[in-house]
Amino acid sequence: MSSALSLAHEPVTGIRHGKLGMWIFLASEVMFFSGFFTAFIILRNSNLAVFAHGAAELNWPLAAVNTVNLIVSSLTMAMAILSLEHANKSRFQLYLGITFLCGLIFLIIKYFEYTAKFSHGIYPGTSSFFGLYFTMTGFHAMHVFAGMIPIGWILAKSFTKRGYHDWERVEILGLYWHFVDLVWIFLFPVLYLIF
Amino acid sequence: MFDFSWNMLTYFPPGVSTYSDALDDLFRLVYWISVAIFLLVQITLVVFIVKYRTRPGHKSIYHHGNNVVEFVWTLAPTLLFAGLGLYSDEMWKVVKYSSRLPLPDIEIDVVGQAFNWHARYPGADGILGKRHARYRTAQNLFGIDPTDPHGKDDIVLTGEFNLPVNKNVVVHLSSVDVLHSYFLPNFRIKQDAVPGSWIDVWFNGTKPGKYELACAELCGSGHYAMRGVLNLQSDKDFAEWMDAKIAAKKAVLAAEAASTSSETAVPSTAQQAAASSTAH
Amino acid sequence: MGAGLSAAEMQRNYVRVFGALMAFTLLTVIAAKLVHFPESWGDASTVLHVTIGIVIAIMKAWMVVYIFMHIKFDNPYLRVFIYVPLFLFCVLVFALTVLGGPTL
Amino acid sequence: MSAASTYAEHADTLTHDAHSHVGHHSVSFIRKYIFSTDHKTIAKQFLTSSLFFLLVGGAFALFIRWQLAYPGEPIPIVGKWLPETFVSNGAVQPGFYTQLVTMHATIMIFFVIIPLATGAFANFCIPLMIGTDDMAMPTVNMISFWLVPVAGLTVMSGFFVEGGAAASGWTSYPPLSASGTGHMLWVIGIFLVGFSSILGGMNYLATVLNKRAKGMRMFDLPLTVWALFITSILQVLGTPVLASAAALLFVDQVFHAGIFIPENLLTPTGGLYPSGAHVGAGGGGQPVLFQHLFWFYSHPAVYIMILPVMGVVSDVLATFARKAIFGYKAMVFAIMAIAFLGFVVWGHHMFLSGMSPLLGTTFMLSTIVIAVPSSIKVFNWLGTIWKGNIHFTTPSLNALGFIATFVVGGLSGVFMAIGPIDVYIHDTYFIVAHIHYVLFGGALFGIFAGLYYWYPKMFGKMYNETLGKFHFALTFITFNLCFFPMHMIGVGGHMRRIHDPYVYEFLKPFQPINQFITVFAILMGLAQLLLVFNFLWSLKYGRPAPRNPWRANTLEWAAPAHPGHGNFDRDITVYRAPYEYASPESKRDYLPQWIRPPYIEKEKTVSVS
Ligand code: HEA
Ligand code: HEA
Ligand code: CUA
Ligand SMILES: [Cu+2]
Repeated sequence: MSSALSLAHEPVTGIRHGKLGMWIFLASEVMFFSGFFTAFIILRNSNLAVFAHGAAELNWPLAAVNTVNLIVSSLTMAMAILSLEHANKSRFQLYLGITFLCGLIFLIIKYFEYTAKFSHGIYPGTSSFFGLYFTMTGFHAMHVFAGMIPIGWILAKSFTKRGYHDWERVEILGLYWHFVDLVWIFLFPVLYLIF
Repeated sequence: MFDFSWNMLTYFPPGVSTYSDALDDLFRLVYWISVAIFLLVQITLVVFIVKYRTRPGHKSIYHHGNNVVEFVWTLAPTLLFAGLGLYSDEMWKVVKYSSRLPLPDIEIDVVGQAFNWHARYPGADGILGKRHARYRTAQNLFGIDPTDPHGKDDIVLTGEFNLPVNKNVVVHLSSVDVLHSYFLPNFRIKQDAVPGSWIDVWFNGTKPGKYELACAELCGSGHYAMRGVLNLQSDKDFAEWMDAKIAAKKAVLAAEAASTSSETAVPSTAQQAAASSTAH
Repeated sequence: MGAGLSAAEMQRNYVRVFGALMAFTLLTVIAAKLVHFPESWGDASTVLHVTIGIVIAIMKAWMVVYIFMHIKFDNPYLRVFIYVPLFLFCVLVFALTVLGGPTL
Repeated sequence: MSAASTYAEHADTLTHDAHSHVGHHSVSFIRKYIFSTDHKTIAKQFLTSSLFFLLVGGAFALFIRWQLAYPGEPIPIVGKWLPETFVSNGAVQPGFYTQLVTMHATIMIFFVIIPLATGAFANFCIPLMIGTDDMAMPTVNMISFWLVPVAGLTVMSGFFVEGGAAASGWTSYPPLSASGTGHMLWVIGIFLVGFSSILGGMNYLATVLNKRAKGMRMFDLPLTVWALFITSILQVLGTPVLASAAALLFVDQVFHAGIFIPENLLTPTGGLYPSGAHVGAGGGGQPVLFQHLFWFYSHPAVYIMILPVMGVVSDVLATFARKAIFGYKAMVFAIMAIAFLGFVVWGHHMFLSGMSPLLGTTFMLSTIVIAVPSSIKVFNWLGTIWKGNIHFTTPSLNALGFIATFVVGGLSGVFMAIGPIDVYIHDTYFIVAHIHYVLFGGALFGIFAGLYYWYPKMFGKMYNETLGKFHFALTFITFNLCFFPMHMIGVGGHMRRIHDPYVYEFLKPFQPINQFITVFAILMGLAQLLLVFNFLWSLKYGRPAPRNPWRANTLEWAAPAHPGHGNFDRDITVYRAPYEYASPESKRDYLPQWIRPPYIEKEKTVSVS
């Protein structure tokens, strides 16, 4: 703004700052969940019985529904970006709306899953399995929630008079959202299925 | 005012285990290599500082480096360090690899508890009873299996332990609460005591005497005072001491059996600890 | 975007991936819950279950990353951000399980 | 007057300051000084908060030293003001001692060195040195700063809760750290400061990749920027692992989940940890796992602390030796090698943790290999001053001091890298000596160098050269006398983190040495007052700085003496590598990156003092 520099040559890599930043952030997120998965692998190997027992308590059909749910939201997110890129406003709103809704359903299902556990007297302190289960799914759910905030905001904005047109920004948000789906793709078999 | 020397090597406490000399030698080797490198670098630094200091008429040269030199001073330390690493790995194996564990002449269990060291000797039958964490209570620190007859006569001591000289001692090390570290400076041995696992430590003391046992891993506010004493004795003294302990244990067991027909079969370690400990 | 693919082509890609993801989800559930290996296989059957679950998850993840997240069409340098952390994760797990064994 | 001040006076004439403050907008005070998104303001915020924490951490260090030299005697001056939960009759209590050690290191590492190296310098230098107006994501940058004081206060608030602050060392190993409010606060604080670090690293990476000035290739970057770039990779990939370890530890603290706590543990009061009841049947948690996750971050973290400083030192040396960096590419590759290897050596902190001895062998060899790129750097620095024309200014003295002390710290690192030696040396004062030689002698001297070097550009004023030199000389001498003897008592077996060493017979003879150390620790602390004074005094009374006081080549000196928002008052294009000192192309002994070729001698040559 106040600079005398001409910054027309930016971004040097040809990748928008935000997108590059998001990819870097996702690399960091991979490491964050890596820490949890490492802990999971190690503790599972030394406590097989506890883990098998814990996994048996989990409600895998509910998780399967949630898996489908997130996959749908990933599809609609990708479609939303495509629609906005091609200036198809109503389809964009439809797809993004579905994405938001899926996120919401995911959290609601998670809520029921958690409360069901609590009502059975199962808490993070119940065993190392549940400690990890609640931490991993909890952080994942927080990520879902965090993603829904900008999604909701953009959605709301798109209904205003000025609308929302920055599809590249939505693409960045989409990267994040797909990543959240990706984490769940691993959480689902690892926590619920493979024992 | 006090004995002070800039030569680190003079500070070692006297070494009294079979590998303390080898370790000191290794240290010495690395020390002299380091001193050489240190002098090389510092002298060069000072010479350059003096020689190339700014002064009227002095100019720097236009120079960007030299790949040959670069290659040489990459390769030289690589060789030196790799050699050093491979060379010292042997010593590491001797100290740590379980495959290199010598045949034990005597085996004991040691656990750390904030802020004391406890040791368990095999007792009259010469066999340590089975143990498992699930049996552990404040009275049964080692988690001695109450159903194992070998465990009945095991002797538990706190703070001060006796061991025979010139014997391969294997210590099975663990902890009942937080991390501790079993440190015998004179033996040049140190090993963390990790709750939840049993780690083997071995040494062979060569000189009778009383040696201090320290805790080297922060374990709480009393960490600094988690001191023990290792009393390295001749075979004869050790045997006498052991016999006395066994006899005392027998008496305790007999008294227990007589006074109670109750169900407390678990040996009460706390009682014995109180009976036999002489530590601070 | 999309390496010169038209919107329609891109959309077709997405839908295909979506279908594959659904199919794999079904597959992974079937493999875990309905397929039972003979008793006699013992531990090997657990290992097999784990392997199947993980392999399917990796394939799903690959599709999400390559198609949904456009890694396939985007600047190839972006792949670094996937593979480098993945490599480090492998280092960590390899060190702790293979070299470390039960005592880590 | 000293040679260097003359040096600065003659300086820059290539570009005259027309108007140093570019585009002063009327922004509100809050936007300008508090929630500013300008990278320079954020850098100064990082600097201020770190220097404040440095004072606090330093004060803690002096309490520690007092206790070790004169155990049981009341701390002078402050002792009687401290509450009885911390001191008895004014003397440090054992519990308080462990809190002091923990908070000293936590503050110094997470709230001083890392924020200085990767907060203050990265923020200040990266945009200026790559010739751009600001960071790629200024708002993220602002958040990244504000997390630091919040985290710092969270950690420090432990002193005011039941049971006191975190007290299990900065490494915070469970099970000791798995209970107590102080430890929970510590974990939360570390999580926050880690998040800050990730956001920062992300920003620096994007900025360096995307916002370089026209014509600037990666290999035209000054080494400071290279180092910060690679450091950012470490931050982005390492810190999240610490965050996950912290999160899991938190779950253990709050719920006793048994992730790091094995089954059936006794609590200090003799009861059982609650987790024991649940896990009973199956083994329970792994304390060593925490150590792996912790060091997977914290070893790279030591390079997070040293690499930026190595970059700064390279720049300072080249500038003041008036000579190009010897082996610029080798330097860059060495930084990369250190960063890469830094990720595969974490286990050298755990030789005695009970991990598999095979893993020990692996880590021992990889650790020794990591000394090689560091050697390359040391040799290249020597090569840089070789046949140079070294000007002795405060920055260059600090940089030279850095080399001298870093070598000592690095060599003591090699001792510990050798497993069998570490068996004896681990957790003794030998380690403490190593820590301070690399962190104070290394990182902090380098940071001092950078601080003096960029002070003119940061504040538009020259610092006082004489005071600066005094500060360096006093610090250098007291530093060595304070920390070198720690090697000796370390070899003597003196354990670290002990409240009263003289409980042990074999440590009693070391009391005089401990007193010697303490005396110089206090003097070293006092010497830092010169820095504080110089810093504050020069802000007000310093000579206005010229645009390029050191006649340096890198882009930040193309900016006005005290750059405003937007940094540059002209368009920047880069024409050459950053270290064209004494180039035959120019009649002067320097040739900045931004000067368009063919270089035309516009002005009369300046005599070099
Ligand atoms: C900035 C911080 C920093 C840096 C740069 C380093 C650098 C190194 N460190 Fe250090 N280290 C710490 C900070 C740092 N460390 C801290 C804080 C701890 C303690 C943590 C705790 O427990 O609280 C620690 C602990 C620590 C340990 C664990 C000790 C223990 O707890 O038992 C080990 C073990 O291997 C180690 C090794 C090394 C090595 C090999 C290097 C190498 O990178 C050093 C390389 C440098 C050189 C080797 C010198 C220069 C080279 C030459 C002069 C050329 C030589 C020439 C020829 C051979 C020809 N460090
Ligand atoms: C960067 C890191 C750093 C720095 C600078 C220091 C500085 C000092 N440290 Fe520290 N130290 C550590 C990192 C650091 N330390 C670490 C990581 C540990 C391990 C902890 C553990 O075991 O967990 C440790 C442990 C440690 C111990 C071991 C404790 C024990 O194990 O029992 C001791 C003991 O002597 C000690 C002493 C000192 C002293 C005397 C200083 C002195 O140099 C301090 C002198 C400085 C001052 C007194 C402050 C002056 C500053 C100013 C005046 C500010 C300037 C302000 C402006 C310009 C505005 N330190
Ligand atoms: Cu036990 Cu320290
Ligand atoms: Cu390290």
